[in-house]
Amino acid sequence: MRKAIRIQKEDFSLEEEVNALRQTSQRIGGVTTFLGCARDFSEGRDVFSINFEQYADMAEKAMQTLADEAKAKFNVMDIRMVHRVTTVHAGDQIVLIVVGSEHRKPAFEACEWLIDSLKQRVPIWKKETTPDGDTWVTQHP
Amino acid sequence: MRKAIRIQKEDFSLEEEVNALRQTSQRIGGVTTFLGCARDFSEGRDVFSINFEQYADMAEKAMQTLADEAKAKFNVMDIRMVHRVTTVHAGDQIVLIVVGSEHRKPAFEACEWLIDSLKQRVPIWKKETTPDGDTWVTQHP
Amino acid sequence: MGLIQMIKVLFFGVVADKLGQRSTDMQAGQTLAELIDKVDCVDIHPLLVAVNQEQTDDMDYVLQDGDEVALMPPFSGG
Amino acid sequence: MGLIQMIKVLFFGVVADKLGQRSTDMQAGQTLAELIDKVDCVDIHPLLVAVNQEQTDDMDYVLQDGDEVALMPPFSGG
Repeated sequence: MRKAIRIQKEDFSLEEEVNALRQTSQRIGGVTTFLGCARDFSEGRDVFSINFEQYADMAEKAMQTLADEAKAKFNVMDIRMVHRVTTVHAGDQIVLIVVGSEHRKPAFEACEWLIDSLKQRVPIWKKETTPDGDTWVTQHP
Repeated sequence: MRKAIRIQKEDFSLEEEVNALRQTSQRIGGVTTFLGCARDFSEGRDVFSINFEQYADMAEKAMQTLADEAKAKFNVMDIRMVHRVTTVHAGDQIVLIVVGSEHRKPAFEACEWLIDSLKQRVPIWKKETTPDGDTWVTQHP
Repeated sequence: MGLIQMIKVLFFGVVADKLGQRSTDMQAGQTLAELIDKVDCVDIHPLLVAVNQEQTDDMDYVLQDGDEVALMPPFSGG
Repeated sequence: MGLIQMIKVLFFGVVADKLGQRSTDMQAGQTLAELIDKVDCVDIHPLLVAVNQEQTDDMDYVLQDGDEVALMPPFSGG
């Protein structure tokens, strides 16, 4: 089985990740997921492609830290996080977070906290290619 | 393509539903899902199986009303909801909610509101088979 | 005198189990409160009521010919 | 006199573009504040700093031999 927390170039499968998580326990009653995809426009501009850069030695470690913190902070059973670092186009998958817990409320809370925190604390940057050239994205909307 | 909002006996595929939703627009930047599964115990008792009953003429209509309300209430682009009405065992899938939106916050809000509201407003009941016999479930934890 | 106007009453879950039936026909012209009073399931709290597949709290509603009433225990789907 | 103690400094995103390089070696013994002052990227706000792959706000930290410092613009993953 693939690592639960990882950064990779290639695409991932939502169903594979959810199934891998569900196999950890039959006590999981609720699974929440967040899937982030590349949009075809951003801040009113067309976007042809998005290129990701990472601080490789730190990024996966920071994601693991977030997963550990979320398990301690919320009452959840298992977490999987996958982030792609490559060039993506409109409609491509970028990031996936999967949380399993006995009840649904902590699963929602942890999933939203994880994607919010990932954007704040994991050293990954996106550069968008637009009709006006390449620009680094500095906001996290 | 299958109906976006439906009740059925047979199992469903998370990936099929998410892909069906994503095909509606390349402006979808965030997809949240909630998957409810049968657990192997509940309120401290073992549960062998869960049998669902519905008020068929009303249940799917009530789910459609929730989806319409959620689209108006939250800024989301598309919603899919599938609920099984059959006999399920530990680990089986019961209900799936998929929400797609431009940004992630409304997708989380709508997804959580939909499962909370489904439990309050959709006429479906579960009866659990336990070592002590069959019992209707009256809480919605 | 015209035909007697009837309504259909449906029972679900523990209400159906308690009454030993899943549906019955009753006369129109009475209020929801009167109908519920006649059906021996008033010890189920809260008892949820739908008329023509829409939930309602209006116990003064006078049932019309052809209405479909559902008496239901709290939902537990999901 | 012993060997000069060195640290590695990494640059990312718009910081790397601005400096035209992705890494450099600098001397240990100075504080983070002193190091950042020497690197011409102080007009990037907020500038995020990591030492040995952990984010830090402690600008008085004295850099030790072998430390890896990263100067980074705000993250935009996800």
